[in-house]
Amino acid sequence: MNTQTVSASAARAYKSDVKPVWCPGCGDFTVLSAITKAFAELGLPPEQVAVVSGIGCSSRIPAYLNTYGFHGVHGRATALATGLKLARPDLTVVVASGDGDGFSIGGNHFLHACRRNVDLTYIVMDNRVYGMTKGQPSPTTEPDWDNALTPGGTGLRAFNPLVIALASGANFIARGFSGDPVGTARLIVEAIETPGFSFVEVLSPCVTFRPDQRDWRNAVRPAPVQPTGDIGAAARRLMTDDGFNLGVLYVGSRTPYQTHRTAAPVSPSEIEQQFAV
Amino acid sequence: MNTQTVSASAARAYKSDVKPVWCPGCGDFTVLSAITKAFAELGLPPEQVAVVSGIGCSSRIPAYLNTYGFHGVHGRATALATGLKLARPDLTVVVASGDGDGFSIGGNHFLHACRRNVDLTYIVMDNRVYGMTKGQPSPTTEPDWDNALTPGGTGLRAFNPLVIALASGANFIARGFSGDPVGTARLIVEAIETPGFSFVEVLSPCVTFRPDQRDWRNAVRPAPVQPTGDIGAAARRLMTDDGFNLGVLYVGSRTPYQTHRTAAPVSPSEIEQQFAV
Amino acid sequence: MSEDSAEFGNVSIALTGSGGAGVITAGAMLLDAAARAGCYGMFVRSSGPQIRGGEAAALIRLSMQPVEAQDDVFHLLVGLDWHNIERFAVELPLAANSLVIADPANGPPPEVIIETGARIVEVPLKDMAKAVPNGRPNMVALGLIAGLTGLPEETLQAALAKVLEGKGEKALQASLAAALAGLATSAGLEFDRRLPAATGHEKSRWQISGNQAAGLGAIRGGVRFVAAYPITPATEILEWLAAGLAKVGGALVQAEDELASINMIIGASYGGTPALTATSGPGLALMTESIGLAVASEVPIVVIDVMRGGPSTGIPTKSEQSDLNIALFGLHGDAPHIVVAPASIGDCVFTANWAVHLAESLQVPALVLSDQFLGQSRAIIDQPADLAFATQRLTVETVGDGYRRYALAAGGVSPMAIPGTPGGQYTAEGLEHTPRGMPSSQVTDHVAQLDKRRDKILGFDYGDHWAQITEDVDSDLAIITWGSTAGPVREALNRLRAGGRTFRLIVPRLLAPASPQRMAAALRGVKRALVIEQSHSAQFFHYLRGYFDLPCPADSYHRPGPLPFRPGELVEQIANWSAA
Amino acid sequence: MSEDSAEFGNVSIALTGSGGAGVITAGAMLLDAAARAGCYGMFVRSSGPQIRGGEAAALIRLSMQPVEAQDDVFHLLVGLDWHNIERFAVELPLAANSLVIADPANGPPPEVIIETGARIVEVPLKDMAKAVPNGRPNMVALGLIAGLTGLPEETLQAALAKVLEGKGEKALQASLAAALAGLATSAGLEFDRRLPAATGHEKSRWQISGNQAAGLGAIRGGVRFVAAYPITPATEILEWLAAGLAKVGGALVQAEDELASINMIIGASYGGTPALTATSGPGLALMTESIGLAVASEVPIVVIDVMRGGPSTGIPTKSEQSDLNIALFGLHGDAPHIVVAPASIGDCVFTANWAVHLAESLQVPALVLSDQFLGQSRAIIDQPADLAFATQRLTVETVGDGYRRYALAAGGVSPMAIPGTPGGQYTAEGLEHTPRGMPSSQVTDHVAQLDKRRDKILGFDYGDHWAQITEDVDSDLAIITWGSTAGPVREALNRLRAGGRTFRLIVPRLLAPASPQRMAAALRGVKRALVIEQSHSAQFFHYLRGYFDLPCPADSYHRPGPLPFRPGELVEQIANWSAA
Ligand SMILES: Cc1ncc(C[n+]2csc(CCOP(=O)(O)OP(=O)(O)O)c2C)c(N)n1
Ligand SMILES: Cc1ncc(C[n+]2csc(CCOP(=O)(O)OP(=O)(O)O)c2C)c(N)n1
Ligand code: SF4
Ligand code: SF4
Ligand SMILES: [Mg+2]
Ligand SMILES: [Mg+2]
Repeated sequence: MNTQTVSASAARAYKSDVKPVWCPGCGDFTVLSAITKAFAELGLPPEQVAVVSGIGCSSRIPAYLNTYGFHGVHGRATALATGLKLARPDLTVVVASGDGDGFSIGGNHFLHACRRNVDLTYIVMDNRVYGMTKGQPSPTTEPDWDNALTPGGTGLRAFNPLVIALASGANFIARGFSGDPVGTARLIVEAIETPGFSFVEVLSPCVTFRPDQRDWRNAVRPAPVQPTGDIGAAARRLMTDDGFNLGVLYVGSRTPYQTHRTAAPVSPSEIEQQFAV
Repeated sequence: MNTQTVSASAARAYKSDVKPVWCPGCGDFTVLSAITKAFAELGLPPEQVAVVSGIGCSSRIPAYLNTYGFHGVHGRATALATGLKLARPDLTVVVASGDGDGFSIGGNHFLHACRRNVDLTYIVMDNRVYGMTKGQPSPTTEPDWDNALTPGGTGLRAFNPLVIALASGANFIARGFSGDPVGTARLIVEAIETPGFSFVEVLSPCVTFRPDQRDWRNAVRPAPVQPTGDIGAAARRLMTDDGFNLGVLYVGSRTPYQTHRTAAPVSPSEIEQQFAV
Repeated sequence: MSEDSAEFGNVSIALTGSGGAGVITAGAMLLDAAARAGCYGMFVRSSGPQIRGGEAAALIRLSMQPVEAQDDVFHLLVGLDWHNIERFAVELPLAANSLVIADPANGPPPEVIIETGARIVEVPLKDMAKAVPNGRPNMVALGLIAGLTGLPEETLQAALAKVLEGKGEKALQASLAAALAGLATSAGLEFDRRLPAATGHEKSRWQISGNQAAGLGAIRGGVRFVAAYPITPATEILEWLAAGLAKVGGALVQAEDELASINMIIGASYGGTPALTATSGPGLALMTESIGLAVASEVPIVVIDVMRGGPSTGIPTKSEQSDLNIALFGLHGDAPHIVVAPASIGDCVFTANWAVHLAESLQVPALVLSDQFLGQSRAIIDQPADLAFATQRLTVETVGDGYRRYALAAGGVSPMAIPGTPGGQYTAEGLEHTPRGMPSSQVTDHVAQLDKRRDKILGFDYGDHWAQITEDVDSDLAIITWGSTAGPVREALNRLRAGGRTFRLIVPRLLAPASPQRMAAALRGVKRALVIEQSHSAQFFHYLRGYFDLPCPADSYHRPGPLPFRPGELVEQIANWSAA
Repeated sequence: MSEDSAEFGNVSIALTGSGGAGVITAGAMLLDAAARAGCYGMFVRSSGPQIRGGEAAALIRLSMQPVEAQDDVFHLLVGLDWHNIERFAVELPLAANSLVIADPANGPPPEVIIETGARIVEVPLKDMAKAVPNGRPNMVALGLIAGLTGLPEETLQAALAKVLEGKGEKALQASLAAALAGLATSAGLEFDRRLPAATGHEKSRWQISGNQAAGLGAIRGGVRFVAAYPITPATEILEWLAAGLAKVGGALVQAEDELASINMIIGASYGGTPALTATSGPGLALMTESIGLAVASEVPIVVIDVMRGGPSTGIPTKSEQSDLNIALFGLHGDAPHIVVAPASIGDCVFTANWAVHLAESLQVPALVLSDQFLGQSRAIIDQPADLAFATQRLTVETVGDGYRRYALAAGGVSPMAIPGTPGGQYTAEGLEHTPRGMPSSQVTDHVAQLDKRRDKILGFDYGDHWAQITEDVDSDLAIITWGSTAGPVREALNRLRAGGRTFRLIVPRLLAPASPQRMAAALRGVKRALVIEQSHSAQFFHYLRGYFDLPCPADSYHRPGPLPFRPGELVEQIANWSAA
């Protein structure tokens, strides 16, 4: 069964009945659809899935899903999800956030989540702006984008999250586009299926504060190359990438991190013996 | 004048009269010497230099210098230094910290300092351990290093700070070794002279909790290649680097970030006019 | 609500509609027109959770007197449509004599409106707009409201011209035509809340929001470096400062997070530049560790917290006074610092300015507690006085041998060497330290520095600024309140005075350090006190009990947000309390 | 110091020396030998700022009674050398009848020692050690101390054997020979503090530090997931738990910082696993934002704060009770949570266990305030009882339609669906929310959820655990204290009782929520109360004033660290106060 053949109703079953607060036309609507399509394709029981997010328009997503969810604080979703997955390896844990949540305030957890390589799937809805706080630049914003907080633009080179993910150890790296929900669903399926930390950047236009992003549909294209497992080749590719190549860009083979739980636990009273005089 | 000819007394003038708390034999002693040598070679007036640090054995360094200093909180030195340099572009601002301070709790500021590319020099004394808290693994610690907090080792791939620096935009990247104070001083001189964010990792053994690092003196070698300005080549090189190549490894040409201060400031009462009815 | 602000020359208007209907634009124009007409006024926006496209309401109060609170009821409600109006209903109290303008194109008005008993009049706003080329219903409504409230046509024209300046003559004419259509229609409607014509006024007036006012106060105080991480409802301070600082020769930098922004301003201030950041509860929580660093290393900084509903992410768009505890007590260890709070939109200018002055004079972090209500509301106010504060940062120019940054000077404030000063080299230190700044764990150093840091802020002369003590200062019944709650309390006391009951009102601006002596003096002769605040756990009341020697029994009236205090509610509470 | 603990069977010993001299090893062996000899005791380490190679002191008190404080003076001081002894002098009070053992190889004893008037006896420790192949002076000193204090030779042998187990027979024999040389020498020295031979005891005893005890309490309470970021003086909790959890089937993960560790435990607990982290002031400050998330989303977590000197980085290796404020009030918004504090090393087991029980039962964060003194001191104690607490997390097994995670259940605790439970899917929410967990800014939801979160912790039955009320419960003079200060206070009261003065002692373990009724009941009949604490700004005293209805006038005795309270100081303070 592939994403296209999964029935729309199977996907819809993963949606909650809560109406999103998003602006009409926001890219996040189709990311939501892509996620439900992916869950349906994988046939995940909704109660076995937890979607963890931070704060931002994109981070509102858990409430719109019929899975378990955690809408935490700004920037800490990957850390919260790490604790959840380590304590409950049986669950499928997906993290969802925005470019501000994930790369600005959440940058350290992003680095260390990649490095730790816990079996999580991290979906970042990248709109190169702080949508929820009404239009400030994020790390992925173009240096010359004019706005009230940094008039004339930040003057800073945009952050390349895929390169950082690769450099810090993510095991699966892909880029999707919200205008292509079927393709994005496919990426999410592969991300979930690949063990370890999987990072999926989804270009998801903010129609309100970045109306120029409506043009993204003309800019994106399938990456002209096949996914690679060669970290050097991937580095070269990602460093020169213009940000609009879609598809799986790197798949590694690192073993996911797990905490080792003894199969033969003893009772607390046994370990107390060490204190006996 | 080069580092070797700078008189020892000129360098000593940058030392304060405070006795370091470091363990006898700690690598940080010679990093301190390298820094003073570099300042002497550059002939910096001590009152024009500020050294900002976090918390850790290595971060104690400002008090041992006769420059201005700030011993701040754990992990935030680059942010504090950024504010200082932006407000006072006339000063030479050097940041000093350890691998825990800089790459664990301070990872986000490291990322964004590289990206922001403010004209700072960041020296990290990397001993692959939390020295000050008595021997826990840091992000650069080998995965199998046994310790009380993660018995048997963390099982995590070591963090490669040079790759992250490159990927996030640092303009100068070098590696030194505390056993080579003259070479390290040379790197620091070049780092300070290169505009923008310069990152110098100095391998600095912790003789107390990592006595094995005494062997580093046998492992290090000058990098077999010349510094490059090609980011792709640098990426390839750093990704495959074993951590013991010394020297300048990358020098870019990005323009440093500065806040733009108007040359013709008006008085506050002039801008108040916007509120007048 | 027990009593209404029935007096003449005071009208409250709500304009509601779904996203894109333009109620906020129309509201801003209305306030501007009223300002030109010589009125005072206040403009509060309320909107649903959507970023755009959600329902919104413009809540405007116009008056011939300064306005610091929303009134008990809206006298006029104009519904461009009824989208999600239930969500707002509780924010839109209507009385039987309120007038509701409903557009028949939207069908019958919703039950929540009808059940208020308000008089409902149908006006075909949409049809009227359609009749004007490019006309929009919000402009029709604007004209209608202007007409009903008695704003002169030329003020309306001027307000439209200002906002539509850049949009071209055609857009302006379309809007104006629509507004005039509305204005014309108003003539046929009965409404008893028409404002009188203003008779000119001496003081010049400003139109300003509390967030802008706080930004301006900071610049007046000398702030020239700001580090910013956006957060509702503080973002406008930062955005206003970005432009403002550029003009006065300062700079703003966007930080990666609040941990960075607080450290950036510590760095800038250590370098000699007065520095500030603004945030809200979640951001303040992230900053407390480093605010403690500024306490220990004695670096002046100013942090403005524009409070919103808590705990956690809470209710970002609504006001509450529940960050008092974290502002007073959120730092680990014994970490004395300054906490001040403005008591009105206009007072944000003074208080932010004063905070910079205190921080700089005392080499200490100063926290300013504003809130969403003060910050995001826009008011017409008398132009705030520009006070020049004398003491500023004590620095050393020339340094002899052995500079001691943390010397135990009389008064506790020791001169600071700014980097660049020859011979002044020292290390600013977050560990406990000797007078020279060297780390020390000796009891003598610890006690000496703890004493120093406490004494410098206790011994400072805060003058009369520490509180506003007003209304009937001879009354033996006192009301103690703070921040944005002061506005509605003041109005309630005015009404009670009209009924012959008098109260002393004490609104401390200086919340920390606690000033029990000053408070005791302010309470001299008082028999009972009532503490009023907008928090669920009565944080202010407990703080007063714990740290002040109230010479009289004190009671508490407190409740959380999101609803603002209205004068009527407080009249009732205060009357009941004083009768008990 | 006004009165000395002159009673028989109680001796305090200090062993000092520069880094590498091995005073800490010798001190640990001495405590172990004393435990085997049937004594109680306490072992405090003190060291300079150096990580290694700096001066250190092993401070040991042995007694036939349980020990919870350092004594007023040291009866015996053995100096392996005098390196930097001035730094320690104030921690090493000596009396005229104290015995100082000085090694003539180190030259004459320093002035700070001589001026105490203590009796100084020279013993050539280094020479004696040299006389033994591979002998070391610290072992000679150990033997000497054992001899002087009357510890049987076989206990010394056993202690040495235990520590040197892995080092081979030769090392053990060398150490033993050196120790026996010291023991032999002791016979020739006069010392009047020899301990009596113990007469066997019923309860089994433990040797444990407060940090280990807290870790054990957590495991007993059911904690099976810990996220860790090291910080002095909390690291040992984490390190002990790393090994302990591995044995009981749990796991510890090292986090990149405290922001991560707090969120990791929230995630783990949301997943159904009781979870904990431990930190100190700076780390706690970083965690407050997310602790607020746990309050709002109602996820149980436990955070242990092992307090150290503040503010900022402060004095990491010394104790202080100055994080009370941040623990109580450090969260933004109105965020009710639990704060508990152990009152002794042994009580760390109970209090940590109870904290897990409260957090899980109430679905709330519980903060445990330990401190450096409790955490890093090692004591010989009676084996703590293993209490089984009944209530644990309320979960749903099967869920009908429309599961409402934040339903307004009676008592405020609503059943939690653990991920994996079919039909229980919900979103844990940090925004204000409806009972279903959907974001809401409606006043009804806000008030209902604020009430719920407050009421559940106010309504809980904390039983007698809320406080230890001991000593003379009929006295009309009360002492109120908390945490590690309780130990020295208790000893001071014992001495005062010996002098015929009696006091009621109240040591609340439950600091938040405030329990004014329980406190009032505990104070029934009390005429005056004295509040004693180790903070510069009297945080506990002000908290009691603000939140409790003390039925009697209360006074405060408070001072900051780094010096511990000694009973004599408190005897004097309490006596003066009660006489006033
Ligand atoms: C600690 C903290 N700081 C700041 C905020 C304010 N805030 C909310 S969302 C957001 C940015 C969101 O940007 P992004 O993650 O890109 O999401 P988007 O809205 O664009 O989908 C910010 C700064 C917050 N909630 N908490
Ligand atoms: C917020 C906070 N968390 C934890 C600590 C404790 N701490 C002090 S130094 C340190 C690690 C230092 O490691 P590194 O930066 O590598 O320095 P080193 O001592 O190895 O030179 C830690 C965790 C702290 N001071 N503050
Ligand atoms: S503001 Fe932008 S990101 Fe947010 S909902 Fe609207 S379109 Fe989407
Ligand atoms: S512990 Fe390690 S890093 Fe710290 S001073 Fe000693 S040798 Fe140096
Ligand atoms: Mg975004
Ligand atoms: Mg290190």
